Amino acid sequence: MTKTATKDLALQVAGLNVRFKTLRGVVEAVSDVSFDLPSGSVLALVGESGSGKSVTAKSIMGLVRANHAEVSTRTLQLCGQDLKTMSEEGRRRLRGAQIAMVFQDALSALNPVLSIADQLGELFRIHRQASRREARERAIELLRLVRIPNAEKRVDDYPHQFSGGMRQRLLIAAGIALKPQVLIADEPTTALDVTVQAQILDLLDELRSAMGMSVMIITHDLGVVARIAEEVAVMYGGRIVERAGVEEIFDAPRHPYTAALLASAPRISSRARLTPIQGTTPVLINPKPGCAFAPRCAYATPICVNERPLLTPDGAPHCYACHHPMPEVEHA
Amino acid sequence: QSLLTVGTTTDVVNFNPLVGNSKTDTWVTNLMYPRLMQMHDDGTTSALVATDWGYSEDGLTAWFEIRGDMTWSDGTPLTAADIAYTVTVVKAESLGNLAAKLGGMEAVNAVSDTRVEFTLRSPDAIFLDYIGFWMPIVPSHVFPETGVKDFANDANWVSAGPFVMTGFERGQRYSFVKVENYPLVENGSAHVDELEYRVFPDLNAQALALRAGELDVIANPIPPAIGRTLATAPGISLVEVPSLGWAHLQYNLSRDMLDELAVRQALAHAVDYDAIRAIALQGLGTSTNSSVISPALAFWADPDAQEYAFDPALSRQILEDAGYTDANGDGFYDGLTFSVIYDQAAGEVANWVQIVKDSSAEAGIRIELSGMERNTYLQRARDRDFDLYAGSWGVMEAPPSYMPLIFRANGNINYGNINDPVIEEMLDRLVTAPTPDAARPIAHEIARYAAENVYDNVLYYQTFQFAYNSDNWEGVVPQPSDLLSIINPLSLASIKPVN
Amino acid sequence: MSDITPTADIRPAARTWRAFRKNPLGISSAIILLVLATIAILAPYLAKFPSGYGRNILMPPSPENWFGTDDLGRDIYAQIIWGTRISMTIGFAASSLAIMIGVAVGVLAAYAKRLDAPLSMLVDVSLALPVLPLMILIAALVGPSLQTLIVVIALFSWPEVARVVRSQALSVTKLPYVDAARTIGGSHLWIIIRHILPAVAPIIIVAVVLTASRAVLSEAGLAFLGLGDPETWSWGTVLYNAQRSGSLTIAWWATFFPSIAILILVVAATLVSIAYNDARNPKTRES
Amino acid sequence: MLDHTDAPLFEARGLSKSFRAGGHITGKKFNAVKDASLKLYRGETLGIVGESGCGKSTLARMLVGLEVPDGGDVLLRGQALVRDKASRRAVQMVFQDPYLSLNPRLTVMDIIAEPLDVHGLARGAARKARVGELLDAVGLDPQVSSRFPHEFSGGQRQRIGIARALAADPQILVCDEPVSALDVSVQAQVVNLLIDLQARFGLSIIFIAHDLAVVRAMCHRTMVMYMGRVVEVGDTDTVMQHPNHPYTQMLRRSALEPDPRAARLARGTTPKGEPPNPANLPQGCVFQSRCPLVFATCHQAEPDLLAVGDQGKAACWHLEAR
Amino acid sequence: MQILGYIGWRVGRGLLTFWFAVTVTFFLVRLLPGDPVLVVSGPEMTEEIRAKMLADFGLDQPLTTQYVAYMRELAQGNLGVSFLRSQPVTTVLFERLPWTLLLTSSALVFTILLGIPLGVLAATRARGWADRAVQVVGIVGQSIFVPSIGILLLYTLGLMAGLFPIGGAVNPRAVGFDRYLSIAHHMVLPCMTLVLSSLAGYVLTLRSTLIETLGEEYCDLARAKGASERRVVWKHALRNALLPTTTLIGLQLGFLVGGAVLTETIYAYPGIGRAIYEAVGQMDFPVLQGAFVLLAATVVVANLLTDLIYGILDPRVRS
Ligand SMILES: Nc1ncnc2c1ncn2[C@@H]1O[C@H](COP(=O)(O)OP(=O)(O)OP(=O)(O)O)[C@@H](O)[C@H]1O
Ligand SMILES: Nc1ncnc2c1ncn2[C@@H]1O[C@H](COP(=O)(O)OP(=O)(O)OP(=O)(O)O)[C@@H](O)[C@H]1O
Ligand SMILES: [Mg+2]
Ligand SMILES: [Mg+2]
Repeated sequence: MTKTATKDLALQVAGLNVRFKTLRGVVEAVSDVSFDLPSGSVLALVGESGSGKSVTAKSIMGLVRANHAEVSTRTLQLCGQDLKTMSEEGRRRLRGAQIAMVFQDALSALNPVLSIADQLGELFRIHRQASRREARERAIELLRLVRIPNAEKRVDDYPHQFSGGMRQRLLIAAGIALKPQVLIADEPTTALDVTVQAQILDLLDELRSAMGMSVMIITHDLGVVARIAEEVAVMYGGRIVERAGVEEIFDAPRHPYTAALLASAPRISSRARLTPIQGTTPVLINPKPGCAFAPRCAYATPICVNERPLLTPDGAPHCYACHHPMPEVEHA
Repeated sequence: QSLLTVGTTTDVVNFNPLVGNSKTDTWVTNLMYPRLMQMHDDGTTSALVATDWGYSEDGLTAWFEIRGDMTWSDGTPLTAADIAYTVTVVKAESLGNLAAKLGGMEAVNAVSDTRVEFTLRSPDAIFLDYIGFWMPIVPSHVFPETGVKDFANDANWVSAGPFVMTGFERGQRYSFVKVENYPLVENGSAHVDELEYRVFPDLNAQALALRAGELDVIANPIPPAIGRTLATAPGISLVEVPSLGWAHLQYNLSRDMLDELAVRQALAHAVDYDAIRAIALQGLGTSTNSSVISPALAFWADPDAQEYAFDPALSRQILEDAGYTDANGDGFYDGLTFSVIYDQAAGEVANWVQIVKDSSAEAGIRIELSGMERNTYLQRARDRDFDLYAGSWGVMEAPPSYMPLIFRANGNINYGNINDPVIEEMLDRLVTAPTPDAARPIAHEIARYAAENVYDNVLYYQTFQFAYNSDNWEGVVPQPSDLLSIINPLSLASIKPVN
Repeated sequence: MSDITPTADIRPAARTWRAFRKNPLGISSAIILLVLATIAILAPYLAKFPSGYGRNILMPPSPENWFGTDDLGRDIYAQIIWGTRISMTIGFAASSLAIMIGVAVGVLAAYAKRLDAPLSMLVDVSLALPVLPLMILIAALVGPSLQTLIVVIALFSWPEVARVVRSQALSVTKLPYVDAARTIGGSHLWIIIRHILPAVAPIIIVAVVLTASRAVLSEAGLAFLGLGDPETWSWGTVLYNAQRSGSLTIAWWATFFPSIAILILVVAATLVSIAYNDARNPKTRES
Repeated sequence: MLDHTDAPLFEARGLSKSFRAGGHITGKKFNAVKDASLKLYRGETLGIVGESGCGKSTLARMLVGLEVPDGGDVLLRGQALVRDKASRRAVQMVFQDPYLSLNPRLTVMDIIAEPLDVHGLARGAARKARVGELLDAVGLDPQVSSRFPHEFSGGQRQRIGIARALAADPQILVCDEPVSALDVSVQAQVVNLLIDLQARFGLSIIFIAHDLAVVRAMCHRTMVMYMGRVVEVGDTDTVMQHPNHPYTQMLRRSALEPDPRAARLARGTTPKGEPPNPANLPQGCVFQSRCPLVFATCHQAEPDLLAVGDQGKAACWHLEAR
Repeated sequence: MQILGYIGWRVGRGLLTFWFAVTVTFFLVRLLPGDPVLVVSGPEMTEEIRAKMLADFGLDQPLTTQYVAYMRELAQGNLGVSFLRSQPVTTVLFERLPWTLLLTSSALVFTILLGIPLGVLAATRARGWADRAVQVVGIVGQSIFVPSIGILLLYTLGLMAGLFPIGGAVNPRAVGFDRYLSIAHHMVLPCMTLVLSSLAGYVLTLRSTLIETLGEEYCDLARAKGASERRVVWKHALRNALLPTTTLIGLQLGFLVGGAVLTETIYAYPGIGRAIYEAVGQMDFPVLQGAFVLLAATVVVANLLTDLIYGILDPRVRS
């Protein structure tokens, strides 16, 4: 791969594995996850609870630090910089500046005892060596950017004085403060009401196009995926089972799991009986060799139980890991 | 400027010598309010402020002549009027034990600057000795006319002793400077310029302070165990003085079984007297021969008194003869269980009650230890709420004054609830005996009678050990009892730095 | 429809135990506590009751007297062995009593909203009282005995228990499963016994251990001030004897062994409860 | 469509509940629920939707007797519901959090049998048999009854919770967001189960959710709440497709469908503004601060619920004006 | 307004606490057996003297009357007169209270100064050997019987090494600056003992809350912002973790202020704990009662201060 080729990729992940040694056994939280995030695009990582989305995001950020955790990757590059070989200090310098993260639960992600000026200004103080005063000024600008009214006054407030939606804006403000190339948003709207969710998604959209950053958004809400994503990666049992452009995923899912997930989602526009996926999500402790979805899959055959399907076709824009992919449909 | 530091375990409770009663109080006030007489190792008294004293023929008038050269530290002369004043207020306000002794006094008169006379209701052979030793003389021009009881006396002290107090910090120290005129010592005044009592609640720490040179003298008697190390510590000397009181085990005669002579005898023979003196006291105790007159009182002592034998077998014999049995075979006679109260903090007593417990067990008598905090213990004693009482008396110097208190049915410290007409009759004779010589045989008679009836079990009189830094100081003048010891006014006035 | 693959999850209690086992400090402390308890139970077989006096006073440790002798020539080893019994009895009796009061108050405060404010206030106020001086006062005036000590120590230890029990019970009463029991129609007693008490049980275990060890220290303190029961041999009594006789600075063995005994018990109890708490809390458990 | 001419089975009239802000005694009082009324007919499902904090749970808790209303009545078959054991049984609740609503220290058997034990309904073998039946009814193998809750997934736990509620033999099931903590795939399982159980046992269900799509799939009628007030109630299809209240319209517009083309249309059309502080409401309509149609009257008084269409009602001054 | 409400509520609570403590101790002191006048005059005292003394101090009145009278006096800042000393109780106690406050507050300050870095060390190296060492040392310090450690320190550092005075609070002959030096010199050992015995409580609480706090999402966010671990610990986690520790300090004050009896005994320190112990022996009710009043007041005030600090640390309390 040439240097120029990697330049266009904001983030390049290949062969990411994360394991946790716990009392119950080894949790294989993330296995062999690979994806590329082209500059300026939005990738959605979808999957049910426990499928490894957050762990993927945190390990890219370098935040999986527990001593019982084991992280390994084949490739991990941020705008051409190899994070794998980089020192911890070097990665620290990148965090917040070139790659930033927005957390799901704004209330617990904001430090209750520090003022907003402190928490936002901190970014400038760490990465830009700004003075206390300057940092505060920049914090005010950020508040304006994420449309918090009365920014000069509110900058000195504490998290508990803001509503849920505003807190999420504050997190986004922290994420975009230094105009990072990559923004990872882990379920940024799950805790919010639909009306506020829509506002936040609009804000993200707007900021992204204004700053030209690449966004990796994590969610399990298919509506959010439909609304914001350009690329979609579907995770199941710690692995990516299907990856494609947003339209292909919704119109022509190839993996039975993706299809079943779409089918099970209720829609306001119809009151038809829902079609659930039977069974339960897989346990990630000492997983069995076959396809993790096999026990719940309507199309499963013995090969699915014995042999894990690989993500194919390799490198294609639409790939999936299934022995019996859904038929390709022509869409109108 | 020489400074002498004296360690004590407790604070001064009251600076008013007519009210205060703790040891530290006395140690402190002794240095400022002199007494008419001093006391010797054998319990006899001799002149101090008083030069001469005596009774009239009929015994109804008693008098003191005092020295004329004493002055209070503010320059006012110390006169007979001060003595008369002191006696008057003590009587008028019923101050402490002294007031009890003044019950038989009708009037007091300072007939001249150096002579004071008392009118008594009936003859009292030891009136003068008692007043002479026990009464501190206070300055009549400083102490109030009335309400002496409430007089705190906590500032602007005026002293006629070797020292006068200059200030204090509670919990820490009491400071004195020497008084220029103290004619009772050769020098005419104390050798040291300043004196300081320092409060060390824990004796162990106090001993460390003495060894570290932070203290020069320890006022409290040294427990035998500490004495053993201090004896070998360089630069520290131990001084021994006899106690003028005794330690005893009192039986409450109003309790079941203890009203039986046999039981009391059995108890008396079940005490390992030798062990107590050898182990609990480390040899620093002397037998009183089971007499309420301590052999330390040379004049009063009864040479024929005999100690009860420690003989558990004899005890068992006596009990079995009296019909006691051990039905359940646990080695103890049925029902013979007594609890003994004592002050937990009283070092030696708390030690020997354990020995008593163990030796009594050999005689088949179960003794339960009921050690308690001092005040509760005093309260229980006062209410006669105990089977056995273990304790010791401070200074018991003249039988005619203490025997009625311990043996009369209404005696204040008759803890044994003794109520015996025979002894009452003997006591009547004792207190009206015109002279000490006449009183002595009666006292012997009483002591023997009490011993026969086991009204009280007197165990020993103690030899106190006191420690001071002999590398730096010399010239201590020990006096008997822990009240006087080596920190009596004469001693502290005589002590001087080693050159 | 029902394919129940049991998840590999294990029961919370078993998980706690597994985590606890991995903590060397915790496990060795637990063993020490067990050993001490065994000593307390087997005291009569380990040493003769320390009575009688001997002429060999204040002898340093020797083959005859492993821990030396005291100022009355009694064997200190025997005193420590029997002291284990009394000290642990006082510890556990006082802590049991304190736990009973504390749990009752704590659970009631957490469960009955209306009682919460007054009861919490009572707890806070009791915590603010100068405990040791009050203990001294009562022990001195009532007269020292085993029972007095137990009651006095318990009387001033329950608020701490009530406080931790309340905060734990409070979080439990807010849980939906308690609401569920209420919608079902469960009585207050039913809910407390079936749901709340079991949930605070782990806290109670920790509290028993901690309160007991503090009770042992309190007993030693009171005994040292002359307020111990003279009829029995607690570690505090041994120390008090050393203090009173003046052997504190002279015969190191008279002080050292009881101090070490107290130290071992309290340290072990504290470490066990810390290890247990760490093991129970998923955030500190580290896996 | 169900017949609503009968008397309602279960009814709430003018329920109100206020709390102190922050739960602290110095906090300012505010109405978590104000003057909320609802009717529930036999065999019907009534959905309650609204944003977080609008008082859905508080209302539900008053309906099952977990919270004592400040005012208003709860009636079962026209009779005021007394707070005793027996009448409690008729109204049961399913909770939101499948992890916290089951006591981790009890076996599935003991959890499900709790209503039986409390009311003394069955003992010994009968108890066991009944629990087996219930497990079967919620689609779990009766064999699992000796296990503990932590051995189950979220969806399975929710089934256990439902079985427990059913054990009391209720006529009414109040479900407070029973599926919001579950994954989509499992959500559908539980929704279907509830629909089936309703048919099988003739249950009436109050179903609380904040996801309009789930309500659509589940409920016959829908009630919309805002700031503790009922702002609209009506037939689900009408409420979803032709909302009358501007707030319902706003909710509908903000909801995202799993359809890229439709969802993208919504971009940039989001209404501005956030819910006001409930402890500090302005005079007048509670929705005035966010309402696109606000006019003078809205600042003066709160609108009443007015009938619109056959079954529907909404509280908006615009409807009044119409 | 909210903040005023909060303060008012805390002050009211403090007053209530104070009243409760005073009442409890009033009745405790008087309902227990024991004869107060006994000590004043000794066991030989006669019945009349006894009755007279009881009357003098109003002890012959019914308890409720005594209580009402006491509360009335208390409201005017009058704590009565000592039985034994013919001195106002305030005089007697104010000789002692400053020393106690000095000793305990210094101990507290050192405990905190030492406790914070040690707690941080233990938490950041959780389960490492540094953590275990801190735990063990802290717990051992807390579990040692105070007189034992006291005598040990006195023997080694005081007598053998001669570094510190054996007892007392100050050398009276030191004046000016030397006096402060002397006070500090005398305070080293008792202070060390108190610090040792209370350190573990703070360190362990801080350790466990800090471990929890470091796992909080806002600490992860701080790391995601590129903050160094040091910054995460000291700026983000510590303040939050200090909150429970602050509560603990408030709770332990009563214990600390009144609990120094043993330390004061061994080091001959003229504190109020020792004064209480002596007053018990002397049955000096007014002094005892007064000491409890002062201790309760100290604790209440200290708790208000803790609340204030809590308010500074936690903005959620402020609004
Ligand atoms: N620190 C950890 N220790 C042990 N296991 C962990 C840890 N963090 C995550 N896991 C496990 O890793 C798996 C993946 O978790 P992850 O948080 O990535 O899921 P997710 O897809 O983000 O789910 P959700 O939608 O609920 O956020 C889960 O089974 C989880 O239990
Ligand atoms: N016990 C309580 N004390 C104080 N305030 C409360 C209490 N219970 C609820 N509230 C408040 O009342 C309001 C309504 O709460 P409720 O739980 O009914 O809302 P909800 O609609 O169920 O929200 P969600 O969708 O988040 O569950 C909220 O502002 C909430 O903070
Ligand atoms: Mg996640
Ligand atoms: Mg709710």
